[in-house]
Amino acid sequence: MIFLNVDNPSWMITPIIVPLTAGLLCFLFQRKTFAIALSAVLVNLLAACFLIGQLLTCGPMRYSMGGWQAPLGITLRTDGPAVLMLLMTGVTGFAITLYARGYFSFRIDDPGGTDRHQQQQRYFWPLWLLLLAGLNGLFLSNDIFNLYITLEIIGISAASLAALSGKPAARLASFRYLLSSLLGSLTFLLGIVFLYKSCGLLDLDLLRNLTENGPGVRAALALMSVGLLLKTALVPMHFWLPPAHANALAPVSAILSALVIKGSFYLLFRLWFEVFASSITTEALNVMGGLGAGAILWGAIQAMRQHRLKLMVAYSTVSQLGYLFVAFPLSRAADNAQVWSIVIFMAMAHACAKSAMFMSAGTIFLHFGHDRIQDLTGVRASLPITVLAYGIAGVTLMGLPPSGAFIAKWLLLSWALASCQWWWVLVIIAGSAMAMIYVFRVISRFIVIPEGFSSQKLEFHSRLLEWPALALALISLLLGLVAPWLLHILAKGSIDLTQILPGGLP
Amino acid sequence: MNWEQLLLVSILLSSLIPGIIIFGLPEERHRLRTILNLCGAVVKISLIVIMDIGIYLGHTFEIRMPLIPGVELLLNGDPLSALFATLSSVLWLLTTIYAVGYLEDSPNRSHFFGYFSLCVTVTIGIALAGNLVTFLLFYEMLTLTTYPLVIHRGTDKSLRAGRNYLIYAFSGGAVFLIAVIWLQNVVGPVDFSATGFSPGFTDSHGTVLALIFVLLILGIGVKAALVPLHGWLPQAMVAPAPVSALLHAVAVVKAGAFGIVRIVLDVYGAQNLLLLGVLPLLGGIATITILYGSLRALQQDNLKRLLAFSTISQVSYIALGMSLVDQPLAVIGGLVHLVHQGLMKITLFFCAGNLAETLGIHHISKMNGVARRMPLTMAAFTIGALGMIGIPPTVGFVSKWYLGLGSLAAGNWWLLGILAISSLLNGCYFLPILIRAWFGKQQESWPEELYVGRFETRLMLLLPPLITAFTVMAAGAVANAQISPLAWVRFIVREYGL
Amino acid sequence: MIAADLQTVAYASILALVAGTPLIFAACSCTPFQKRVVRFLPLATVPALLAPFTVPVDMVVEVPWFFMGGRMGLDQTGRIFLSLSALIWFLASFSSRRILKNDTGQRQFHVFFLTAMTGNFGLILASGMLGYYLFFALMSFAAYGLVVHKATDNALQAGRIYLTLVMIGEVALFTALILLVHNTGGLAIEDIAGISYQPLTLILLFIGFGVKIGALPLHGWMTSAYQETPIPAAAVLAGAMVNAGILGWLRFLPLGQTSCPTAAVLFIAVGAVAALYGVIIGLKCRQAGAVLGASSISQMGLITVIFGLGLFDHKAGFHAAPVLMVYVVHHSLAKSSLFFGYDLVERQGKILSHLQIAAILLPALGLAGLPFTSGAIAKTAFKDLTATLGNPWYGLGTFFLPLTATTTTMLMLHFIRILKYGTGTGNPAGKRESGTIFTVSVIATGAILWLWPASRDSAILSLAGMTLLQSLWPVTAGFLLYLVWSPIFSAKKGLPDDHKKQTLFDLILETVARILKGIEWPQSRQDVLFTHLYRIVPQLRRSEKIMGRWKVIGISYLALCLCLLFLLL
Amino acid sequence: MITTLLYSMTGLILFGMGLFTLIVHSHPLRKILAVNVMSTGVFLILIATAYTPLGQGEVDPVPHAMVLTGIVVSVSVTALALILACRVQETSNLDLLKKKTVPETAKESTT
Repeated sequence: MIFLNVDNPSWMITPIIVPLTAGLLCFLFQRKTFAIALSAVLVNLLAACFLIGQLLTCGPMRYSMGGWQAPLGITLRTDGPAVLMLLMTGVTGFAITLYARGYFSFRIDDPGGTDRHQQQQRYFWPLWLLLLAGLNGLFLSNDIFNLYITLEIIGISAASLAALSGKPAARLASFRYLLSSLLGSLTFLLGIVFLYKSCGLLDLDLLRNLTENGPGVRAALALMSVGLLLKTALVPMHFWLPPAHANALAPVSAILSALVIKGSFYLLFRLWFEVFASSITTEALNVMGGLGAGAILWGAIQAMRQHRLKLMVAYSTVSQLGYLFVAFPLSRAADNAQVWSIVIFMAMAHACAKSAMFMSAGTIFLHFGHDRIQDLTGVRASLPITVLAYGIAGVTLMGLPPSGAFIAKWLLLSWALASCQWWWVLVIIAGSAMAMIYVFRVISRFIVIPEGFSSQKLEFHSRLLEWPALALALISLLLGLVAPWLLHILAKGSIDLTQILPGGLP
Repeated sequence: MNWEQLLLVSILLSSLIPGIIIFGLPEERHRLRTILNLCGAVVKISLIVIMDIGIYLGHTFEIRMPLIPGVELLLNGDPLSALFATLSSVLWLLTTIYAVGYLEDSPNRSHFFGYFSLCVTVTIGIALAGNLVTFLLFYEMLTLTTYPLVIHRGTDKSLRAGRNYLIYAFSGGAVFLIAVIWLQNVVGPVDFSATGFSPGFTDSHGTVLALIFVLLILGIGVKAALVPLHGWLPQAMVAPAPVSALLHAVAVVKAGAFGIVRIVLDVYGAQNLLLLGVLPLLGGIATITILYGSLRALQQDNLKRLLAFSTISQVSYIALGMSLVDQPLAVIGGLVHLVHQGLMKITLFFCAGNLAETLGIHHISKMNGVARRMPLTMAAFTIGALGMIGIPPTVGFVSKWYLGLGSLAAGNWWLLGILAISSLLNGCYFLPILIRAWFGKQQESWPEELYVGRFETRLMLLLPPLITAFTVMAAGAVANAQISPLAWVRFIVREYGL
Repeated sequence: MIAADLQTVAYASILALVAGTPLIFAACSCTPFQKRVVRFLPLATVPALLAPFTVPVDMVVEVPWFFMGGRMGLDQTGRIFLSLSALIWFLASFSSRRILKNDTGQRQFHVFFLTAMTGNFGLILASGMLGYYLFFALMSFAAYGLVVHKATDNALQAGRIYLTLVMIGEVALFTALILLVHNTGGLAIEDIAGISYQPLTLILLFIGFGVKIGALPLHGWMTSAYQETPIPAAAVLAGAMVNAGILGWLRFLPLGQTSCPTAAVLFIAVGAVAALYGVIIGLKCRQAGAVLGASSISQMGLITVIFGLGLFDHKAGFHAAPVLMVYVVHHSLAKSSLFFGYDLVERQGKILSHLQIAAILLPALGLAGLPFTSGAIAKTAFKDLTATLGNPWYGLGTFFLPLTATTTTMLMLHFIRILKYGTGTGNPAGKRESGTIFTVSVIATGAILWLWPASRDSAILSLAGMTLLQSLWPVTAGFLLYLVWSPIFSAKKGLPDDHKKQTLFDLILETVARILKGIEWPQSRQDVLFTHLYRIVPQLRRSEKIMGRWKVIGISYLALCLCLLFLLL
Repeated sequence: MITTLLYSMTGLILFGMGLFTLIVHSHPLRKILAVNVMSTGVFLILIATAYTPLGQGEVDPVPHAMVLTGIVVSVSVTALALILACRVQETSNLDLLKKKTVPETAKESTT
């Protein structure tokens, strides 16, 4: 019964174990896979909520797997950012699961469909659940090598998912994705090696407590950062992202864009602002900010020129990621909790909005057989809810109030102005303006019904295709209104080290 | 939640809920849609009237909702917001009636009316906003909800107009956002209050605050169509007439002007602005806009385009009034013009819409003798136009009168000259239209006579302009009565202690 | 107490009815009952005819809710003006209901007619500045509808000139009012008494009301408008509405309370020039209405001179005011009689009988100041005034006044000549009635000044032998001079048509339009911008492709590694 | 010390060689092999950190555990990469063993 206590830290393995097990089950049984996946995702969501509750009542927790304490054992821990990321994954994942169900059954029921679709569905569930387990592991893990493992799990399953559509372009994109992901993880691993060589520690909490970071640790940080940047697809290393995301199946695109990218970014952010915060130099922050600014502008410019909807959405991901990095140089004007709040708001809003957008794009693709923007006039007449979802998600991307992205941009601008770094202001505003252009370029097509337009009557409507997207879009839009609550969770900071290690450092 | 807060929420919901339901209604159920729309509008007006009374009796209407430290949403019913909310809701009712008549038998009405309702919800939100963040929230949403209306026709021209509208509006919004954040950084969170922020900041951060003021005006000036940020407005007239009416008289341009009022009176406050010395700038921009709008209107042959330029010119009266913020008379003139311009301009747009919808007339050169075919419409148009010129007893005179007195009280003689010139120019472009319509000889048949029936046009198209035209006259004729826009504006000015 | 209240209410409602009745009639003419309403048209003036004899003088009724604080009342001046205007409107409304019987635009005409009437009565009653302005504007704009009623090109052109000037007048008046209110701080007309005027205010007031009376630079509308307006309407335009301008001056520059020598000189100079210039215009005209218009310019010039004389100081003002009133009454009655005569001629459609010519000659030469006419009384009063004021204004009475009498005689003879050879359209419908109206108006012209107590002194004075002689010779001189002018005029066939003149304001408007055309920007400038932007799209695609090459990726990867290593170490 | 350094340097050189191949050569199989070489290099360095001269204390077990895990990961990733490469070859008719560049047009299938 002790196990079932609310304050038992071992609850935190649920989000890792459940999807993992469910993934295996899906792989083994091949029947009722949706039911298994759905229940796993549901449990995952509940677990995320539970962990939030736990965090709020008992504060941050640490759990050593198998009873092995750090530095030897692998530890998990919950704190504000981690549970919020779990929540984000849980909510988005749940909606994506529902959508995927609708997506696959639509394709399978399509009279012109082939076995291929059935097969895609069969592989989708286990891979997706594996990916989910990897992501949750990444958010919870407190051991840097374990983080590498989760990164690899994510990388493998994501690359496989990206290849799932079976189109030549998708396979090629997925191959490139896999290679760059490998390059990234190997660089990360090299960094771990340097780190271990310099201080012999792998536990993040312990590493944070190092009083002095030698050159080895700093080199390790640089290498790990580059590896993670590659995985996060920050300009100029974004080359793999647009083709991989745009050519994948719609639910997969949603997963990749909304969640996978966030995983590596989350890790990078943790390393820079928690673990090695003391060794970060202002110049390095500025370089990151500069790259972020480049990403905002370049991604937006590329998004504006795209002719295909999904590619446009993919490039907008490149652009939106930039905002996360612009927070780096501004962190000097604020304390750590505030920087976290920017990143969390931005990431959550973007996750919900982007997955909603990809879902909408997928639905449109399914119904019209293409996603050429110029031929999508009057989509609203056939798919009103999808278009609404797309529009609301677009509002979030533009950073208009009351979306979560607005809160993030507000904070960014606020610090930029407070510390007189007005050039970031210009970049942020330019990015928003361009987001407006690429979002509305599409929306204006969708909602306009010219005279004499005969809308295609669609016989088959799947609610699962439309409503999850709308729900996510609404969440992203209204996220700003629950900001105080999120901030409250975030304020539950990380663990006091003396509590965990009464014996002091080894 | 006390009843005041409940009232505020239900004011917003009274158009939001019908809007959402209308989105979901199938195209054919126009009767239910109309009923929903009208019920929403009537309920909204009644609620707002209750709020007005409450405000007059000294109740506070306030809802706070903190977001992040220093940023909170605040809905607040003060006399000024009551003014704008009442105007918008009343005109919304009329515009809805008009739109129902206007769009009879045209496609995509669910969509149209859905956005229509959302648009008004947002406008009321702007009226009730109690601080800059909330204002910004609704201000940006206004762009979003009006955009589908602007491009409703779906032609290339309307798409282009929509594109420009968006570019202008969001650029303005971005500048506004920067300014708001900057202001918060300097003076901390500011709620709209009668005095503005503490004058201590003006001493310590004078230059920065002046710069922020300029940015705020630039940002909001896009919607208020101040020259040179007005480019979107004449293009946006490709939208259907009810939308133009909405843009010009109820929502967008008015929201911009209202924003200027809020910034001047509530954010900075007269005291600070005088110390900062930025008011001449606002006055200068307003003056240029007044003259430029009138001069461009002189050139137009397209009726709606002419009206658009006239709006540009007229709305700047409000800004002009605000630039003399230390003069109560000028403030009265500016504020009351907020209402008066709305009444007059909506009349004119209704009439222009009637001409286009009934006879297919879009150009002034085709209007010869049209008053014989549509006497009531043209009578309403005439009243509106005379109001624009400022002929008593229309409301236009009342605004100009107070503005003139205010500018004299401030010692700005030249502003009086500007008002005079503007009146003359207004006469130069409105009077020829009236002459044509009433006394011109009809040369050929009407371009396309679409409606033949008992009245000169559909009743639903005819009633709203008649009502507004009557109000233009009546509100002017009883300007000094207990219940009139002027009386309420005087109440506001008293509240501000000017 | 209650009785007193009741009385006040009763008086207030009479005053309200004076302006309200025409308005109600106007509203009724918009309804389908229009025909019946028109039959009772003269009834609209009845309250105005009765009010001067029922409502006590100097009573002021406050109507606070009305148009920023309404005040109305009837003072001595207002009483005279109201009776005068009511009489002329009354006669004209008889006339107009008949003449327009078969006219298609009848309804439109009556609405404008009644609205103008409302304005005219209302402004007389108004004792607040804004009220005056309100009704003044109402009257001016409604009169436009009367001017262009015929809807011919000429009428529209006349209307255009009229409207332009009215607009200018309105704006000037508006500005002047704001300046005045800024000065006085109150909205009542009594507040004006004794303030010192700024030069700008004076000029604006001169322009604002000067338009109405055709003061010199603003006279352009008069000839053509009088010609084009349907004759009954022209009669009120010339007989009643013109007086609104005079009343405006009296209200806003009250004689006896204003002393402003500069303004006085301005008024006198402008008025004197106008008195002669009007005649010069008139002698070249070929249409009866235009000649009467020119005569109005000239006569109003004289009135302007009288007003100017009164502006010198308080004492001059006290003397000038009654003279002004006498002259106004005389001119209004005479001028409207002439119009009614003209109306009769038009209806008859044939040459006048001798009796009729004699009847028309009475008011016509009355304007010139023929002995035993009202003109003689008015001019005697004028001369008396100049005598009272002493040098240098005495010259005005001895030299200038006879001169204008001479020229006016010429002008009036010109008018009768045109009438005689003119061709009326012939409209027997209202012929008899028209004759009656003409008769009544001529009798009124002849009699009223003799019976009116205020002008009794001048009337007696005008009967003195010397005065008779003095007023006779100019008329004779004028008669002789006209004998010279008449053949010259007949010989001059190529005189410009009265209407084809281009006013200064047309020129200004055209120039502005031309300048504006020059600064109009191409509509497509934004599209040009976008095409330029689209041109870089291929480059964007190429660079994105380059960034996707593995070599580039490798280089950027290494660069990033090195950069971070360098920065962090 | 020298031993550790030697192994570490070798590992780094392997990593560099792998990286070079990955970047420069476009053939899929070469790229996969290059990644394998890189991971071998990293493992080599990692193992080298565990080196303790004989008799100077216990051998650190953690790097061994990490390398073992790493190898497992590497194997599975290689398998996936190979499968993908095969599929790419299937659909784009490329001969894995012939040297031919992979077309990069896949990114934009339609314009």
